[in-house]
Amino acid sequence: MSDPKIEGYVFKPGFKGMAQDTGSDQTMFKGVHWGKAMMWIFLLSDTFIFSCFLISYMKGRGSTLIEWPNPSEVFALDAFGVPVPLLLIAIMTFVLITSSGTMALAVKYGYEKNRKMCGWLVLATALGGLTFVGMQAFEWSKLIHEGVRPWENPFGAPQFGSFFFMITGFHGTHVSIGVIFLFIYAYKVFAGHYDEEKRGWFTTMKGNYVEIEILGLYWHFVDLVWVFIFAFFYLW
Amino acid sequence: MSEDFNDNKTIQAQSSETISGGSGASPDMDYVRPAEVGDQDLYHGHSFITKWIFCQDAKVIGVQYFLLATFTGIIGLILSWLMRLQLGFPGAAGFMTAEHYYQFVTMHGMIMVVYFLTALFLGGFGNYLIPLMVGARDMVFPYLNMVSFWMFFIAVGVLLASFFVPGGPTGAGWTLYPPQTILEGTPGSGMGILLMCLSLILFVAGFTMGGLNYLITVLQARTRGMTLMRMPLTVWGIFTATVLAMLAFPALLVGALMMSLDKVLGTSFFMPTILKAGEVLEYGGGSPILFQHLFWFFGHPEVYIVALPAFGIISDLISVHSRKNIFGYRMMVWAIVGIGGLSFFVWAHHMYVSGMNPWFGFFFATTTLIIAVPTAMKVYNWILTLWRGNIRMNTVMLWCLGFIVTFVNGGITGIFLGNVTVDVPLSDTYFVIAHFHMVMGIAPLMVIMGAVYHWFPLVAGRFLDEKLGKWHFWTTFLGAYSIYFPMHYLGFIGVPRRYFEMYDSPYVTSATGMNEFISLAAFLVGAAQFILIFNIIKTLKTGKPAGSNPWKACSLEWLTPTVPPEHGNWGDRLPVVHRWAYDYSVPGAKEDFITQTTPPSEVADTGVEKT
Amino acid sequence: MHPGIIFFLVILGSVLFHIFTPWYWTDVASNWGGMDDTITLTFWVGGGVFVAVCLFMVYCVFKFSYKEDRKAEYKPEDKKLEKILTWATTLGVIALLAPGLVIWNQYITVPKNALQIDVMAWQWGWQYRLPGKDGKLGTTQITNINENNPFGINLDDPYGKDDVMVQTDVLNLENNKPVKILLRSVDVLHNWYVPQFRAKMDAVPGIVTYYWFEPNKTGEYEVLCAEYCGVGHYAMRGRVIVQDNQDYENWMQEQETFSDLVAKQKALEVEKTKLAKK
Amino acid sequence: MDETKKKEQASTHKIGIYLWIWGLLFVLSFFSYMVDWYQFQGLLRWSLILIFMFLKAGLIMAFFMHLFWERYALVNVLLWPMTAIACFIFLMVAEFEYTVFTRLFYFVVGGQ
Repeated sequence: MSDPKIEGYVFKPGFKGMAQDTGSDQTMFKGVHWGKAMMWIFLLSDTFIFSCFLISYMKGRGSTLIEWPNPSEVFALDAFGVPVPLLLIAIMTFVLITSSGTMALAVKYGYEKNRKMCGWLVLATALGGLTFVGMQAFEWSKLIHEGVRPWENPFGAPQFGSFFFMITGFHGTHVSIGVIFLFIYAYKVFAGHYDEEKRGWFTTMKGNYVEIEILGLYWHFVDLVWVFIFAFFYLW
Repeated sequence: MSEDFNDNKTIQAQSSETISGGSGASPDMDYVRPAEVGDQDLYHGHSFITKWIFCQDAKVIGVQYFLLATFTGIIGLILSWLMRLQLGFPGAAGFMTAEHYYQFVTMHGMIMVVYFLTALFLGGFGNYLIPLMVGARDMVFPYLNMVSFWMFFIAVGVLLASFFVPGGPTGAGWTLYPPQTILEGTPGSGMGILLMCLSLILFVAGFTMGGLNYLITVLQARTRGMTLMRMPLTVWGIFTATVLAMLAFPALLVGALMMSLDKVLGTSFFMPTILKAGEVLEYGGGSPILFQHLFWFFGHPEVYIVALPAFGIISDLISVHSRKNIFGYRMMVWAIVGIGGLSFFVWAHHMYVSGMNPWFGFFFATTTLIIAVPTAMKVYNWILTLWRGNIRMNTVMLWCLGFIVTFVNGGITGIFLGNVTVDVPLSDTYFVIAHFHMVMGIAPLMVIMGAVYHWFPLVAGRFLDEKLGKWHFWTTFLGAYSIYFPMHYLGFIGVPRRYFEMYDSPYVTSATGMNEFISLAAFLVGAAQFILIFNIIKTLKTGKPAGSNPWKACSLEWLTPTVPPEHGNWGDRLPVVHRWAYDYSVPGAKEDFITQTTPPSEVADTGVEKT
Repeated sequence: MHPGIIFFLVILGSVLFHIFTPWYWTDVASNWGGMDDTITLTFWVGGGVFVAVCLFMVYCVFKFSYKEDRKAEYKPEDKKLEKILTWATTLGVIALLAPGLVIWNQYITVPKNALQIDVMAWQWGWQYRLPGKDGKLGTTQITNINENNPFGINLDDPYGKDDVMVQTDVLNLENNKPVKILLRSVDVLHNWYVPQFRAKMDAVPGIVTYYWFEPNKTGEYEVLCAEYCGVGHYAMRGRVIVQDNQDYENWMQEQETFSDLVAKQKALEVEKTKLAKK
Repeated sequence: MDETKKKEQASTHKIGIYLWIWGLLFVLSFFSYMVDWYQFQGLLRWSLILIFMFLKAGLIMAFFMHLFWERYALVNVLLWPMTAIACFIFLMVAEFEYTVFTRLFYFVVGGQ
């Protein structure tokens, strides 16, 4: 967010500010909550995990001599008797971006200490996530029904199924974990834990609406990964 | 954004409030900004279980990590004895089959690199020293820190469980190269490899929790006045190594996961078409080289995950015991950071003869030799720290000197192997074994031992016995050197590694005697480590009490109100830091060290150059 | 005894060991003598640094041992000295790297006249295939491999018909004639390594890897597997015989080609059906 | 109390910017979907996919994850490690091209 106010510290803008922040005592990320800094570093690490998955996928797809199935056809869905390419994926993308938007607003209202709005928006995000997971389950069962397995598929290179189930599975796990936490945090917001600075279950830290931003970072990251999966897996 | 900026009216804090003690010669001189973050609330354990087992105190967690890693390390040591027994005296151990031999090789390698060295440096020393050295009360997320240790505990449990499953532990070599890792013909290709992958995944998950703690503590929870450039190099080393771990372990995680899927579900990530015993297996189209890339994208940073904390710790030990500031502190910091950054661009120098795209050789040889420059600078700075110092020849210093000799030796052979052409005849031979044991086995071990002798008075409040310590050092150093120095020459003859029976061409038969000698030395060195255990047990009760700051060091960990430091480290008030951690032998000062918390006004009339 | 003396003896011992060691590399028997030269160069530079650094350390240990009344020098930084050391190291590194890269370039650039040899590895053994009169090897597929087609040659590939098949673990090579070793594996990683030739490369299932060398000493050499390949790794051997032109030609004459084998199998088949009919 | 409240409100952003970004993300997703709908091929397809992908990723990171408003110290720490990923991607492209070359050359096409 915008520069915090710190007693005895004059902020400089841009790269000069970066040098000054880095060279200063106590904190390097001025005004950034510990939990938020942790989430950022964790996401950086997670980025490397997903990058390794996608790089492996690129290497695997690039070096097979058997033709790769055309995702546009494999993931097509019949709407009123007409096959529409990637229909389900498009709706899933829509749902995930919608939930990302509600999350962003939840963070904003959280910082404004608007308990009701924040709570409802977190809940809406959770429901969006749940819808996404449900649709993914539908997509998996449809493909399995069509004979796609991690080790083989009727459309072409066997690695197609392997990478599909592994990458979307890993992403889906992230979404599911996110949904669980969204429900928990929605409860915590409604229960007023952040207004009365109640300590968490496993921590001695006081409750603060910054936790909604931390959760938001995770949720946006899940969306971010989906952007890359959408581009590389479904559009390539 | 710019509007917010203009709002930033700074308020000069009242100096009387911020001076910590001090003679008050010139208050402005001692001004340190007030705390940005409120004091940390800690959960204090009440029962035995919350105080010593499921404990949230980083110091206890550090000791727990240390003990469990040492336990695992002793298992690794015993495995190495069994290997050397087979190599030096084939057939001496009746139960030793080729299967067992390869299982021992694999488990020895994996245990020593991941479960011993990584856990010990980052989990052990990191947990104990980071909060103390940066002046924090504890790690920033103590609960997560506790979970991190117990994940490590489970990971070790799973790893050791693989000794008792049908087929035994995996015998695929610690690099776990597919396809052989999961095919018949390699020992432990069933449950063994699955448990290994599971254990690694658990280790990575647990380590991530710990690593986030170390990073955020260093970045966001330093005490007042503690800038990054005033941190002891130990913290720099552990910090940078943790950054590497956070970014490198993902590749291992992904590799382990994909390999498990290949094994369990029959996917073909790493498995091409394979003909085995006259039958074509149901695999096809995968790429074994991909695993090697993933593994070494983790594996090379892993080398520095072990080396960088060692670099940091040794710098501090040499400085304290030479009574002289570390030479070229800035250069040392930038070298650590530079080595860390570069380590992500050199991974395929482990793969020069792996059949990867041959053009990669140019790229990776160049990046690898570039990394030699900052490493060499560190070596120069260590010996230049000794130069014109006032060197205490105690056990700690001996370990430091031993480190310099073994590290320079192993570093130089690293230049052989990093230079692509020289690597071709030497790779996969005993030269490689000798090189990496010297540089990331023995050299870090010297640092660990030096660090134990150095910080034991802080942890336990008593000195370790010097006489036993010297025996321990000389047997370890001379023994280990005589294991690995001659071993390079086996590599020159062309003896390949991972041979159950030594290659017995006419060229090597002459080396039988040397082989036996190496094995004997290995038994001796292993046994010598028990001197330390004896020493610790003996001195815990009867050792000379150390008191506060026994080595007359400058850095914060020695300046706690109680020795050993209690939970929360600092009593009522956090320390305030005014200088770097290396103001030794400042001209004009009363003593030959000025602690980090000494305000400038107290030493205004000395020749302090840098604060 | 002062510890410095022991450290000094360790350094001295290392140097003496290197000079008088009875264990050193075998005589090179290929064109890769350049690799030995780079190793020697690295030894001189690296060894020099090792000895210099360690001796300086020993000197410091003697000269600056703890004395109550002495105070160490206080000098946080010496920018000039650090700069000199950095540049000197950089120069040394460049001196080591440059020849290495030049020889690597030779290593991956195969001469046009090199004889291609298909080295096929399995757990745990080797077999070899040489091009026939057309000078070209046929393409292969692992799935084609059976007892009638031990190399899995694609039957519709015209180049494969006259390929010479050496189904033992002994390979003969012509002296002073470059060969390009094409490595493939049917199961796991292997590495076809002859210490005297210096060169090596992994055989990777699913792809074909290569390296080249030119044998320049006649004689018999042992082939080792240099990449861990399962429990039989340590016993996976082969032999190479380097011969003069005439001997090599004679050996070549005796070898069976793929079409010979196919013809033989066919004849056998005909015989069998005849017998069955009777 | 009043002042602290004011301060907190100053640190959040107007709702308009979130709605704008939200809308843009929908539009960009629609565009990238259209890339497939109209079956663009070759370089055009690739450049469109990548452009839309990076725009979407950039918008999410910059505004939803507030990176645009964070100080450079944090932004730099997060972005520099991506060079290692970039290097890995670049080299793996070279690697799979080499793999597929040897497979085609020695197992399918032949004529060496």
